[in-house]
Amino acid sequence: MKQGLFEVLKNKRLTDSVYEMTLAGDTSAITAPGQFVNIRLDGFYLRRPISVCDCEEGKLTIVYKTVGKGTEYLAAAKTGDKFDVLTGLGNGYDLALSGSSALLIGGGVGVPPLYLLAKRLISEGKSVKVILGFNTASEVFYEEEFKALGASVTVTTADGTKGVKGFVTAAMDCGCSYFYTCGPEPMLKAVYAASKTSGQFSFEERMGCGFGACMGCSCKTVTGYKRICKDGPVLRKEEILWQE
Amino acid sequence: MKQGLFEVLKNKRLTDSVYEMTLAGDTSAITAPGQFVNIRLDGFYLRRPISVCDCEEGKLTIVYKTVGKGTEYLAAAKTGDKFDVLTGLGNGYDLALSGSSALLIGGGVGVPPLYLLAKRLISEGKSVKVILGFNTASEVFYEEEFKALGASVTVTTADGTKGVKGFVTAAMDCGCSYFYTCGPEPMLKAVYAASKTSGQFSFEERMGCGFGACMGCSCKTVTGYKRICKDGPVLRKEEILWQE
Amino acid sequence: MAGMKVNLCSLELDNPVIPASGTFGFGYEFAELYDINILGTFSFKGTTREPRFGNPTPRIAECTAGMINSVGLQNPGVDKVISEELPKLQKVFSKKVMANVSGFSVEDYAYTCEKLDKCPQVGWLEVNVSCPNVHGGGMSFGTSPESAAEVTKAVKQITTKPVIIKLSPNVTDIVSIAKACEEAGADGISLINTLLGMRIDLKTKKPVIAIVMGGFSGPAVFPVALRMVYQVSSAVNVPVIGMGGVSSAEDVIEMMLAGASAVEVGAANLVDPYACKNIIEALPEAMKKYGIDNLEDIIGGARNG
Amino acid sequence: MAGMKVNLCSLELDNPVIPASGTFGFGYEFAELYDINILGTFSFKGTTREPRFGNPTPRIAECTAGMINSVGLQNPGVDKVISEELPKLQKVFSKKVMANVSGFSVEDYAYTCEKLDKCPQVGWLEVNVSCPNVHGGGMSFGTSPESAAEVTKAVKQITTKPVIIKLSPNVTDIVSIAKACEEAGADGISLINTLLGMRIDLKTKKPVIAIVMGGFSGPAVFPVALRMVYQVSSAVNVPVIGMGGVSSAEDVIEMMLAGASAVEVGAANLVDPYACKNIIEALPEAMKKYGIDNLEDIIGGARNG
Ligand SMILES: Cc1cc2nc3c(=O)[nH]c(=O)nc-3n(C[C@H](O)[C@H](O)[C@H](O)COP(=O)(O)OP(=O)(O)OC[C@H]3O[C@@H](n4cnc5c(N)ncnc54)[C@H](O)[C@@H]3O)c2cc1C
Ligand SMILES: Cc1cc2nc3c(=O)[nH]c(=O)nc-3n(C[C@H](O)[C@H](O)[C@H](O)COP(=O)(O)OP(=O)(O)OC[C@H]3O[C@@H](n4cnc5c(N)ncnc54)[C@H](O)[C@@H]3O)c2cc1C
Ligand SMILES: Cc1cc2nc3c(=O)[nH]c(=O)nc-3n(C[C@H](O)[C@H](O)[C@H](O)COP(=O)(O)O)c2cc1C
Ligand SMILES: Cc1cc2nc3c(=O)[nH]c(=O)nc-3n(C[C@H](O)[C@H](O)[C@H](O)COP(=O)(O)O)c2cc1C
Ligand code: FES
Ligand code: FES
Repeated sequence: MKQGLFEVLKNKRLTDSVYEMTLAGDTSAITAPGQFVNIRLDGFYLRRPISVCDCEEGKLTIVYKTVGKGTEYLAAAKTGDKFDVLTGLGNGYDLALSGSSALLIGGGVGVPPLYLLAKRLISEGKSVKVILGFNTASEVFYEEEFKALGASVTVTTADGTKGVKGFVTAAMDCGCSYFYTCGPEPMLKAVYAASKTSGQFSFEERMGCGFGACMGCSCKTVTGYKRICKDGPVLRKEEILWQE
Repeated sequence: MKQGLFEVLKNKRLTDSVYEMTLAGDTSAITAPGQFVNIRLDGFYLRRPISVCDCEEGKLTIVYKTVGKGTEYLAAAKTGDKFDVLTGLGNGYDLALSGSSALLIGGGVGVPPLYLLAKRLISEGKSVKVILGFNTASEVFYEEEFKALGASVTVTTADGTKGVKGFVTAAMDCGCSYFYTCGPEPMLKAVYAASKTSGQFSFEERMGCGFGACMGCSCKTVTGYKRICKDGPVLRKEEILWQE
Repeated sequence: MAGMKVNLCSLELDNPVIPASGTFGFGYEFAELYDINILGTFSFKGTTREPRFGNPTPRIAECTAGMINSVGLQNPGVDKVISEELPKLQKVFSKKVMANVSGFSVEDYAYTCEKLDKCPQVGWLEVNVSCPNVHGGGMSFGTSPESAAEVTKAVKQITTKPVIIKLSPNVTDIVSIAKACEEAGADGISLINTLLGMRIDLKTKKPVIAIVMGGFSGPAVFPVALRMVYQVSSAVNVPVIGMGGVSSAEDVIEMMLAGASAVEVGAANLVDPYACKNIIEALPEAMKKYGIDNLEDIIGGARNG
Repeated sequence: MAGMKVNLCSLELDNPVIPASGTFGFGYEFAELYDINILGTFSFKGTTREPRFGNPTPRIAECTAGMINSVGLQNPGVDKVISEELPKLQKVFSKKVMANVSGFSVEDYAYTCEKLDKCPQVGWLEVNVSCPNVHGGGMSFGTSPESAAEVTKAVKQITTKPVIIKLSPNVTDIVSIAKACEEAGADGISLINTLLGMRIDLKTKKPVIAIVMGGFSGPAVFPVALRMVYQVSSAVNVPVIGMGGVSSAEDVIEMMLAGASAVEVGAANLVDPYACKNIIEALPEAMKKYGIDNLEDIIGGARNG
C-alpha cells in the first residue's frame, strides 16, 4: 500500500452514468489486476474504493458509475484536480491459475478490473474470452477496448438491445479452462452456479479503511474469516461461502 | 438583509496578518456604515461576520485579520472565487447624531468600518478626525486611505514605533462634538471612560446567525436586551451597560 | 404538493418541514426573506413563565459540522409572547403555530401551557423537558421517565391541544422516557434536543462558552438523532417529530423512513436563512428520485421487513 | 521531544498519542507504512475470551464528519492473541502495548484480563465496558455505575497492571459511572467509546448497517467527547484518556486542556493511515503556536480559574 497525490489527466463520460478517469501519480504499489484504490474526496469522511481498470508506470485508469454523492463528486472533477489516493489495495487476481484459456465475466462496473487482467493474460500468451453483461445497449462500454487487446468479446444485455439477450450466464459455455469474474452479487451467484470450471470472484463490501485495519469488510469463507479489502477482494471459487 | 453570491475581485495583503478583499455582488441591502456581512466558508459550519469597510453599487470591500482557520481560509481566496454572503446586517452607525465635527477612533481591525463612515460624514460636509490605534508600526494600515478622504489622521502605536506613543485615548482630546469607535473591548472601555462627548460604539460577539434569529449574541443595555447582530453592533454611549 | 401533506396529531400540515424552536425566533426575521406560510408550521422560541435574559455570552461555539449554543431560553416571558409576539406573528403567518414551552418546575410548565392553550393561533404545545428541575436537584426533567411523565400529566390536565413532549438525547434509555410520556398522555414526541457539548479556545485555553458547556446540534448529530427517532417511533404509538442536523430534503426523507411523522430543522436556519424554503422546494424532486408518491407512506419505512 | 512526554498510570509515554482500539488492528498494517514505535503506545483490537466473527456486513456506514461501525468485536480470541498476534507484534513494536478487553459477563472480563496480565508486552489493560451484559438483561455494563464497578473489581483482583476502564458515552450521567469505577479501583478512565447511531439508505429504504444500529465516531463526536472528558476528569483523581474525533495536533491539545492525560485517535486512522504519525509530527509546532512547553502542564488547563 502507498498513499499518494494523483492528478486528473482526463475524466471522460463513457455512458449516461459511467466515467473513465485517468490519473497521474506513483503507481508502484499496484502489483496485480483486480486490486483497487481508495480515493479521498473533499467533504466526504470515508474514501471511495474503485478498482484499477488499467495501470502503467505513473498512470492509472479507473472506470466508475455515479451511484451517489461521492461518485457524482468524482464525475465533476476536472483535468488538473488532485486526489489523495491509497494504491495497491487488495490481493488482486491470481493469473497463475488460469491455464491456457481464460473466460472473463464482467457485469456493469464489474467490467473495469477485467481490462487490466485481460491485458496481462494476453501478454502472457493466453487466450482470453470476455463476456460483458449490461442491462441495455446504451450502458455498454469497453467492448472495443477489449477487442483491441485481442480478446474475443461477447456482449449480453438483459433486454436484448445489443448482443446476446439475457444475463452473462447465457454466454458462459465456451470451453475455457478457468474463469475470472466481477460484478454485482446476484450475478456472481449466478456465475458460481453456472460455472463448470474453477475460477476467481471479486467482491464488494462497504469499507471503513480499505487496508485491513478495521474489520469492517469481513466475510466468512471455507478457509476462515477474510477481509474483503486485504485478503480479497478476489476469492477463489473453492473458498466461497455464500451468506444467508 | 440579502443573501447573495459575491466574486472576489482582489485579495490584497496590507500587513503581516491583515488583508483587504474586494468583492463584486449585490450590495443593495447595505444601508449604513458600521453594518457587517456574514460570509459562508466551505468546510466551516458558521459564517464569519466582517464589517463593511467600503461599499458602492455592486462592490464591497472588507478588511480582515487572520486570527484562526476561517480567516486563514479567506486569506487564501483568489480572484474569481465565489462566496455566499449575507449583506445588510446590523444597524450601523447613525450619522445624524454626529454634529459638525466627528472623532472616529479605531483600534486594529476595528478601523475598517470607520472608513465608510468617514467617507459618508465627509460627503455630508462634516469635519472628521480619525485616530487609528495599533500595537506597532508594522501593523498600521489605511492611514493614507483616510487622509485621501480628507480626514485628519492621528496614528497611535502602543510601542511608539509610529505616531503618538500609547493607546488611542492618548490622542482623544481634540474638541470634536461627537465620536464613533470600533475596536477590541478593552479599548472600547478605555474610550468610554476617557470620552467627554457622546458617541457610538461598535461591539463584537460570537454569533450563531448574525441576523437576529438565535439570541446567540445578546447583551444587556440600559434600554433592555439587545442582539449585537440585529439591534447592534452599534450602541449609543448612553445605552451601554458594561458586564462584570 | 398533495404528496407532501402529513398529519400531526390530527392537524394536517402542507408538508413535514418545521423550523425548530430557538432557531426561528418568532418568525419575523424570516418573513422578511420569504413567505413563511410555505412551512408545515414552525415551533417558536422556547417560552417560560417569566421573562429571561438567558446566559452570559459567549453563547455560541463552532464545531465540525455543527455548533454549540448556550442561549439559555432567552425570551420575553409568556405574557409578552401572547400580548406582543403572537399578534405580530398573525400578520405574517396564517397557519397554526407550535408553542414551545420550558419550565423549571412542574407548575411553571402547567402555568405557561395553560396561558398558551387559550391562544387560537397555537396548534400544538411542544413541551421541552430538557430544562433543569430546580425542585428536583437540578437534573433535567427529561432525564428520568418519572419526571418527564409528571410534566406531561400536568400539562395534559390544562389543555385540549395536542401535547408533544420534546426529549433530551443526553440519556441512557430514550425509549423508556418516551414510553412514560406516552402513558402519561402525550400526543406526540419530539426529538432530539441538543447533545451536551463543549469546546475550548486554544488561544485563551478556556472554554469558548461562558457557562462552559452548551447544546450541540447540526449535521454532526444526525446519526444519533436518526437512531433515537427509529427507537422511539418503534416503541410508541403516537407520532414522532424528528430533528437533529436536518439540512436537506434527503435528510427529511431519511428521518421519515426512520419513523418521523414530521421533521424539524434547527441550526440549518442559522447558517442559511433560506434553509427551510430550499428544503421544501427540493422535496418533490427528491421524492421523485427515490420513488416516493406520498411522504406519509414512508413514515417508519425502514422498519418493515 | 522532552515536552511531549506524559505519564499514564506510572508508565511514561514519549507522547500522548495512542491509536484507539479497533482502528489499528494489531499494528502490522501500519508498521508497513511507518515505524509505529513513534507512538505513545497503541490499544489493540478489542479481545474477548472466545474467537468472534462479529456482526454480519454491511458493518460500515458513512456520516457527515464521521462513520458508523458495527464490527462487533471481531477478534481471534485471547489465546490466539497471545500465541500469534503478540509475538508478531513484538517484531515491529518494542514498547508496552495497551490490551483492550471486552466481555459479556464479569467472568469473561476477568478470564481474558488474567491471561493478558501475564504478557510482559502488555502495559495497561483497557477494559471496554460498552458490551452488552448477557447475564444482566443485555444492557451494557457501562450503563450503570454498579455493573461498571463490578467489572472493575473483578479485573483489579487478577492483575497488577494498571486497569483503565473505557466508558460508553450513551449514558445520562457519565460522572457517576466514572466515579464508581474509580472507587472500585480503576487506575484510569478511557472515554469515549462510540455513540449509538444509525443511517438509512434512501435507495433501498433500509438501514445501511446489517444489524440496524452501530457505533458512531469521528470528528462529529468531538464536542461530546470533550465535554465528557472535562466532566469526568474534574470528578476523578485518576488519569483520563480522551478520545472521540481527534484528528489533529490541535485536537490533542484541546483534549488535554479538557483534562486528558493522553489521547486516543480512532476513526482518523482509517481514512488516513498516517494520521497518528502526522499528529505526532505536528505537535511540536502546535505547542509552539499556543505557547506550550510541556504537554503535561496543560492537562485540565481549561478548568483552572
Ligand atoms: C473493492 C471495490 C472495488 C470497486 N470498484 C468499483 C469500480 O471499479 N467502479 C465502480 O463504479 N464502482 C466500484 N466499486 C463501488 C464503489 O466503491 C461505490 O459505487 C462507491 O463507493 C459509491 O460511492 P457514492 O458516494 O457515490 O455512493 P453512496 O451510496 O452515497 O456512498 C455512501 C457510502 O457507501 C459506500 N458504498 C456505496 N456503494 C458501495 C459499494 N457498491 N461498495 C462499497 N461501498 C459502497 C461508499 O463508499 C460510501 O462510504 C467498488 C467497490 C469495492 C468495494
Ligand atoms: C459585527 C462584527 C464585525 C467584525 N468585523 C471584523 C472586521 O471588519 N475585520 C476583522 O478582521 N474581524 C472582524 N470581526 C471579527 C471576525 O468575525 C473574527 O475574527 C472571525 O470570525 C474569526 O474567524 P476565524 O475562523 O479566523 O477564527 P476562530 O477563532 O477559528 O473562529 C471560531 C469561531 O469563533 C468566532 N469568532 C472568533 N473570533 C471572533 C470575534 N472576534 N468576533 C466574533 N466571532 C468570533 C468565529 O466566527 C467562529 O465561529 C468582526 C466580528 C463581528 C461580530
Ligand atoms: C440557538 C438555538 C436555540 C435553541 N433553543 C431552543 C429552545 O428554546 N427550545 C427548544 O426546545 N429547543 C431549542 N433548541 C434546540 C432545537 O430546537 C433542536 O432541537 C436542536 O437544535 C436539534 O436540531 P438541529 O440539529 O437541526 O439544530 C435550540 C437550538 C439552537 C441551535
Ligand atoms: C471500526 C472501529 C472498531 C472499534 N472497535 C473497538 C474495540 O474493539 N474496542 C473498543 O474499546 N473500542 C472500539 N472502537 C471505538 C474506538 O476505540 C473509539 O473509542 C471511538 O471510535 C471514538 O474515537 P474516534 O472518534 O477517534 O473514532 C472502535 C471504533 C471503530 C471506528
Ligand atoms: S475495510 Fe477495514 S478491514 Fe477491510
Ligand atoms: S447571532 Fe443570532 S441573534 Fe445575533
